[in-house]
Amino acid sequence: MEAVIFFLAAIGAIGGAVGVVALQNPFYSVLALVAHLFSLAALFLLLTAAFVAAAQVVVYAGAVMVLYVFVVAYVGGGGEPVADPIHGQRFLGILVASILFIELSVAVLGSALLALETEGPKVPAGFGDPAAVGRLLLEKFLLPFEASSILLLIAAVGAIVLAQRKRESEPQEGVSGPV
Amino acid sequence: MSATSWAWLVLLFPLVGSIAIALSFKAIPSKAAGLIGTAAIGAAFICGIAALVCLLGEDPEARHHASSLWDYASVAGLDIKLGIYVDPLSVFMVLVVTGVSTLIHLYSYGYMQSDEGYHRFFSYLNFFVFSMLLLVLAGNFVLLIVGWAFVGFASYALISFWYRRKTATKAGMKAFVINVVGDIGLVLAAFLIFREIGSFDYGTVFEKAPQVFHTNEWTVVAICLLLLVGAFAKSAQLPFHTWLPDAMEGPTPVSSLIHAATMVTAGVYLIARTHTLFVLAPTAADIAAFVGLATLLVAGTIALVMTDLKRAIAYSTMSQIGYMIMGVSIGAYSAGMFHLMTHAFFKALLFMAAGSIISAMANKQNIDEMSGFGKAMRFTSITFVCGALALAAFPGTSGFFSKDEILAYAHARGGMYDIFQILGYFGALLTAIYSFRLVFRVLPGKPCKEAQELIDTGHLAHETPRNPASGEEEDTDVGFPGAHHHIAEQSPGMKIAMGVLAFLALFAGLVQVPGVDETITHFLDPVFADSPLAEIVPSVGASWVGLAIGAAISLVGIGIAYWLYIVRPETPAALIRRFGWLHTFLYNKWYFDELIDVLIVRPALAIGRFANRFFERFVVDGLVTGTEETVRGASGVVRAVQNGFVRSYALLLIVGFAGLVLYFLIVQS
Amino acid sequence: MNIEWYIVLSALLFGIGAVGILVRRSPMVILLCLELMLNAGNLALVAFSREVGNQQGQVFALVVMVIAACEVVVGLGLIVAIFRRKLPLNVDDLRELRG
Amino acid sequence: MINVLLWAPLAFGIVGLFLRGRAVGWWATLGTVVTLGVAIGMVAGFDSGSSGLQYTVDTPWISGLGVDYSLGIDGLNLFLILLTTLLWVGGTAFAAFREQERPQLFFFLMLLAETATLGSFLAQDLLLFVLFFDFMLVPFYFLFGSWGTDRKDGPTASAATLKMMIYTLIGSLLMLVAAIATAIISADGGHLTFSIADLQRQGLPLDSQRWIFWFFAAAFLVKMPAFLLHGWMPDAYRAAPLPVLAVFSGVLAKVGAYGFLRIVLPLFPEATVEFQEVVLIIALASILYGSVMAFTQTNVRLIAGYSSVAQLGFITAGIFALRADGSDGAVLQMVNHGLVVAPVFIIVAILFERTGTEDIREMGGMALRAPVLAALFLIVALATLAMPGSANFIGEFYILNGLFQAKIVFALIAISGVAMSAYYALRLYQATMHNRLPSRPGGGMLSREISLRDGIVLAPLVLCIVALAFYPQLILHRTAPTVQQTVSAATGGQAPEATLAGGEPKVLQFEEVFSAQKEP
Amino acid sequence: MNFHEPHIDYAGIAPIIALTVGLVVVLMTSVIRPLRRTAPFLTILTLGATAGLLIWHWDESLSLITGALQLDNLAISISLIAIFMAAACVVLSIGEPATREAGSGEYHALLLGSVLGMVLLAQASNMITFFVAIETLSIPLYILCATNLRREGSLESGLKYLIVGSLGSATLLYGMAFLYGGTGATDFAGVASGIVHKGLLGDGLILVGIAMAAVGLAFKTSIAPFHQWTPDVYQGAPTPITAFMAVATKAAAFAVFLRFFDVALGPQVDDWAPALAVLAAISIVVGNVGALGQSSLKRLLGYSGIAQAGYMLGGVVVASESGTSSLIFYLAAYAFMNLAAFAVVIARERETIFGDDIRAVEGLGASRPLLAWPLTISMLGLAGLPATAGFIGKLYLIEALVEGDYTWLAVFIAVGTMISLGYYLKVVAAMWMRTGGETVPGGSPAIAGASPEADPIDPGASRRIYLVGPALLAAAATVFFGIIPQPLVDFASHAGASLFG
Repeated sequence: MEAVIFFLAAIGAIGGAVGVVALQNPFYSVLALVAHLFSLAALFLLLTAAFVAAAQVVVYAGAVMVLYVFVVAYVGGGGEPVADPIHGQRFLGILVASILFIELSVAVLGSALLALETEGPKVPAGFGDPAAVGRLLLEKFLLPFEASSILLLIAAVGAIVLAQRKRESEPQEGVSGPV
Repeated sequence: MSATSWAWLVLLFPLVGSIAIALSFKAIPSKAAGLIGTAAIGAAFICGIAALVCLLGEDPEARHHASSLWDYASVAGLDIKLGIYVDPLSVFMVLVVTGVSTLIHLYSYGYMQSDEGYHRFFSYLNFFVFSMLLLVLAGNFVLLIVGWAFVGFASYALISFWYRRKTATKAGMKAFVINVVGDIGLVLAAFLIFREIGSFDYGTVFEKAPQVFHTNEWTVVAICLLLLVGAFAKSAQLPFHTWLPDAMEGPTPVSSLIHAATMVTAGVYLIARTHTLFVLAPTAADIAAFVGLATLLVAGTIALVMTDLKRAIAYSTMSQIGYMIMGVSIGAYSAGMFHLMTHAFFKALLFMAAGSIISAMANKQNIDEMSGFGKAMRFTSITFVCGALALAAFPGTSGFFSKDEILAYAHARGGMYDIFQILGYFGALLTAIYSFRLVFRVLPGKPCKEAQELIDTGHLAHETPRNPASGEEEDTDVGFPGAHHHIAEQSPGMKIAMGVLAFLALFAGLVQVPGVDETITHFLDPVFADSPLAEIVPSVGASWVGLAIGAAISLVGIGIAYWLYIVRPETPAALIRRFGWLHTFLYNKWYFDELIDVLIVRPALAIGRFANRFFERFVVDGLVTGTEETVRGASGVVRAVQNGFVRSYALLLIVGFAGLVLYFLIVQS
Repeated sequence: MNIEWYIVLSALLFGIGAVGILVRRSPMVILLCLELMLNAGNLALVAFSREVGNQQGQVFALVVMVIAACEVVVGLGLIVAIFRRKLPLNVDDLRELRG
Repeated sequence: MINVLLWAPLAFGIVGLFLRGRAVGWWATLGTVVTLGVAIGMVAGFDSGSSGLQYTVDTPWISGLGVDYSLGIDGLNLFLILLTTLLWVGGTAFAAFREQERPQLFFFLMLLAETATLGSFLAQDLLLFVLFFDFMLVPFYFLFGSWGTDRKDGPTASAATLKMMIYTLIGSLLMLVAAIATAIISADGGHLTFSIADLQRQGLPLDSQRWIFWFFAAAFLVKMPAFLLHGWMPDAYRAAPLPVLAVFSGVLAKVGAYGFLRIVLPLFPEATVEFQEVVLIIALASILYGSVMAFTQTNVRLIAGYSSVAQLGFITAGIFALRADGSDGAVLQMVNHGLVVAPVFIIVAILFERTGTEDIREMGGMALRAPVLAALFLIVALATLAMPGSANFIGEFYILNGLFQAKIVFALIAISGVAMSAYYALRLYQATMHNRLPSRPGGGMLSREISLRDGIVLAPLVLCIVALAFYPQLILHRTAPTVQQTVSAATGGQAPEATLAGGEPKVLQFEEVFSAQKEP
Repeated sequence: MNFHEPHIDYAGIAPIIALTVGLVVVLMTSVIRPLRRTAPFLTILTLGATAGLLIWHWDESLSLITGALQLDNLAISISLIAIFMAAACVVLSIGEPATREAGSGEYHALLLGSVLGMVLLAQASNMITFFVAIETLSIPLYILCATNLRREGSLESGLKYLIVGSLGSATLLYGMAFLYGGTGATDFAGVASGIVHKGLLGDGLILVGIAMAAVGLAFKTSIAPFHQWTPDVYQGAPTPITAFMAVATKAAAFAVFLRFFDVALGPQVDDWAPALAVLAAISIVVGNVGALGQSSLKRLLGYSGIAQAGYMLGGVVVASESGTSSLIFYLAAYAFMNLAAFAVVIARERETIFGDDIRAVEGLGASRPLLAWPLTISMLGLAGLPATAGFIGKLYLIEALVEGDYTWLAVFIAVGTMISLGYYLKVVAAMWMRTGGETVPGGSPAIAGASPEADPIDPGASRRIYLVGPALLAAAATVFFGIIPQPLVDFASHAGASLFG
């Protein structure tokens, strides 16, 4: 049963990922990513990481992706020419990436870490549920937690700085985009 | 005062004179400079005599003294002191040098009168005398080398005295470089001596040498050969002689002092001085003797055909020195030195006379254009004849005794040394012929234009002087005596000098007449006492036989000359036509210059050109530019990769990433 | 399911993301691909946290999500700014700086 | 005292930055004179008997890195310091007599350079030496580059100078690494020190000596410059302003040779012995090549430049004869060469002012109107060709003797350089002073007599040459003890010449001449 | 199970708090009109306070907030360097168009944010903190690079930095994931013990993790072949930001480099040290060679930065106390030398039409000695010539390398330095050995950095005290520490001791 779900989710994830990369129109890419994220959430659940899965759905598939859609809508998602201006980039890119993948797999499969061949140890109930993770966040990882909140603030400021309308740099023509 | 302190004074005077004249340059009138110069040398001569007296006062065995002022440069086991060595030999040389120099200074006092470079001339001349005295008085090999090189420089300076003459500067350079080669020979000899004996000091060396070396051991032979290089270079022996004829570019007094009387005989002195070593290296000694022989013959033949008055005399000088070298090498030490002395007299004289004539010729030196000076310049011609007689070993003259004594000794030594006697006599024949060739070409006959002018108007040709070698006009404002050049035999100083020398040329031989008196032999004996060869003495009878033969030969020679140039003046031309090839061969001086040019000069220049054109550009700079190019190329690559495409940056990043991972995976297994 | 599978899967996703960055030219899509890679990381983290049996990995994953969000925000901001400057939205055309 | 010697020039230079006009030059000259005074004082007070360091200063500088500020004078550097200070007076005065653009900067750099050079001679701490050695280049870089002459047919001054910088720093930087390696390896985990004396005591394993030796050798050989490494020289020499070039080639080249004596022989003795032949071959190549080039050049600067290559070849050969006499000669010759080459360049400057050319084919006949100049030049030229009777001769005599006793064959080859030197030196003199001036279209050669002010600069130098010619012992016997010590440090105690000079003379067999070069 | 409040040493995190508060306050100024102009002062104030608080903790060694941070001399010294550069950046930003574009408040807030990231990173002793910190450091820089919105180059650099940077972070993250998976711990000490006790020494998982972590950090320190963003970003970003970035980012990244590799990955040193050594060598070559043909000064400094990073990496490679100290020393020296250089570049690019092109400094020696001297000194220093801190730095590094048996790398440094003369001296020559190019505005617009969206010319820039002052001071410091390095050496050796002592 678990295996079935895993494979379904895995296929979903891979498919989503490939979609992101392959689809011409950025708008569709975004949608593909959403699909990808959902299947990841499923995998997280399999790994008894309920809270992470939830966050994944809410934060990503919710907030972030919406933002994406807006921007794509704003700037308009024209496709890109098929021919790659950089000679051999596409071929090399795929080649190197696959080599990388093989290397990583080798590293993982060849590892002496026995636990990897298991489904992992028995974990207490409530492993990875909001309460547990939340406590961890507020006890051991208080500082990263706070820091990341500040980071969010900074990012927000940055977005404003970059995207704010200034008189002199006001573009004349209006918005253009699909939807 | 002891002999050594006198010797120091001998050195001091010329040096002071030279420096004084140099510094007082333009400050004092030229006459004063001349006087100072002459006086300085005169003083040196007197001190020399004083030293002689001191020496004679001692018993013959003790007649050698060393004295040194300060450590010149002696550390790390090298003993180089500023020291002199006084013994009969050096004193003998001192007397010859200072004596002749005094006269020549006197001569130059008049001769150079109208020359712009008067101060310079006397400063140089004094410096030369100082150097020559340093050479003969030096107490160790290093100081010897110093003196040796100094005279070399002095001769350079005086050869290119008229430095606006390209020919003169070239000749000077040639002389200097060849002499430096000689110096190098001496330096190497000194090193080898030091290696074997551990000292540069004459005393130590000559004392230890017999124990250190066994006869003809290669080291001592090598030492002697190296010394010979020095000696030959200085004394213009084959194959280092080519500089001497060119040296005639210098003012005539210079030719007469340096290139006839004193410096060129340094080689003879050197061999005599180091006879201890040569005795241990008979091979080297014989080589020296043969070179001397060869030189005297070759030079003699060339002198037969030279048309340039001074050069002709120069070649005769070479051949006379050949006699001396031969003499001292085979062991006729005192005879060699004796000939050295007499030669100094008559050759100096010949040059003075020649100079006088040449100045009368407005600097033309070609004997083909000369004739009839017998009438025009009586005094000069007389002295000229005296010199020629002595040179031709006319019976009774000084040259007669000295030359024949050498040959007699060769005979007395016997064996293969008879060759030296026989060929020596042949050389004597040549000598007689060429010396009187000059006499008969220049003095008698109907006066040439200049001579005629002299007879008629009583003063000299007023043409603008030209360089006899290149024919270009002398620029007279540099110091070359200009048209207003009235000196030929008119200044008393010159007359005195020539007179005295003429007298000596004729009668100096009488101090050493075999069987009658042998002053010089006796005086020098203590020096050569240690040499087994000194034991060999030709019997009085043998000597007289030799003298007889010599007399005959010289008369025959003179006769031939007379027949050729007076009786049948057309024959020489006929002979030249008949033996054209021989004449050209001799006229081109056996092609020695050309030989050296091909063997040494051209290769050196070729190497230089190669180094410049190819090596420096392609190898040395190539090294630089090569690296430079590589780096630049690499820089180009780096900047090409930096192509502005963010995606290719990412690619490189991931490539590097993959590479790193790969490395670690390899490390793991 | 063995943890290995998850990790290998995440490696694959990581690779795909990399390919995306290398071959796509629209800055927006490239941002998406970055998201892919970060998520691959997340997957690995969560899988490992399961494997070692502590939840630090999950916390890490959460933090990563926040950071990913920040990057997206900033990235999109940049895209907007570029769009405002009327510059082409194609990373290949942004190469004034090179050499 | 020694601190004053080292820093006085810099102090004067800094003050000079705030002066105006010609005053700067005079002030700078004053500075160099003061320094010279101090140096003379030290020579006077020098105890010629001892071989050890005198006037030493030694305080920790960077304790963390084991670097000390330690200076000292012994036989090796005593006269080099005197030479440095002397030549700087000459160069600075000569420059001060002329209008310089941006004089403050020029003279500041001049004096900075003097401090740096003195530093590298005085330093008794390996790292301090390296520091000064590298630093020397900086002021000269600016002097050559900013006040140099751009050539129409060649690289600009700054390009030529850049080449020089990079080229000479190749060695210097490797030397830095080598120096540090020396200290660390010989400290071997213990207390880290760069003090040359201590390092000598601690010693170094042979295998590390090997590469370290070459790193140092590279630095020194480039600086000299030696054959094949002289690529920077022609351009730099043609670019450099002459008064600066006078001190540069007069002193800096010596630092390289000095480095061999001060550092290489004591610290890497085994390696030195092992590589003796190799270095000797390089030295010979320098002698021959330098001489050949010198007598084929027509540019006056290059004649002097290449002759220096040859001269430093002699000096190197003398050092690597590894005999006391050879090294004595080398030290003496360093001073001599400095004394002759600087005047040569000053004379070149004077000639250039009169003829507007540096090509001997376009000069000549100068002696006619300028006899004094000619006389001075003659003396210099004769000294250059190591005329017997000059101190240079004694220098070369000692060098060659050392080489002859150690390695006959090398000596025989080396000595041919002497003959060539006679030719090129005399050629230089004749071509400028003698003959007639070739009629140039440009014409305009005024053969003026040397002006009094230049005479004031030139005469003292020439006087020193003459004085030394009469009494080279002055230098030799102050140098000898230290040299003896240094050399025996390398050759492991036994001093070869001792057996020769005193004891039973040994008889050399014929074969030994050729086997001689093989014995260590 | 109930909630245990973690123990928080407020004194220990006081510097961080100060920074954070300062950040917020500065941000406020941009909304409250009357405070508009106060942002720079407040920023300086904040930085000063933070620095003070840090110095207050000098020679302590505190583990803060359940091991998230480790406040020791290493962290403090690095943070101080970063703060110093930030302060300098604030001063140099006076009159910088970017501040107007972005709004002074935001600009400085972002700057502070980046500094916060650096301070955290310098102390980070836990992978999560590490990751958060490194992002806190980077993200503001992405923005700041792009703040000169008018100029295409600025935006381009921002985007490039963002893309490649995020790629780097992703890699780093993935590496951390592996390490966590292997050891089951996120704090450095845990990782180390995990590697040892789980018998994972030399295990593929760990090693690949290390590899990826190395990539991430190498990217931040711009080590070749992960360097390519550097020249572009340096050139495109507003110059004050470049100045800040060039030193501070390196400093922070190297701090964590040291901590992470020497503490967490210490057990594996024999595996990673050679790899890093090779990377160092590569970047020495690439950096120096790449800088040779550059005419843009900022680009040139970018490449030189790559090379310098290569030198510094040597200090990490040897993984020894002296290595760490030498690295700190070098960073400090590097801060001075770079500051001097950039200050001059800024002055000239505001004064002339040549922007940061080398023509902007031609003839400076004659016309603007007060600018020429600092730039000269800094160039000589970067080239490592004696009597500058740069020489001592190299000396220190080489000593560490030779001690650690990496002599060959030392030789590489020597060779690299030699090549570097080729471009450093080119700048010097341009200043002293050429006659000045015309400095008045109105030249051809084709010239680099003078495109239509060129920044306004400020003819008086080279007399502005806030540009000349820093330049002179930095140059003075460079020389001072070149002649009297002892204080700086002590500073550095304390830092080194804190990591290994």
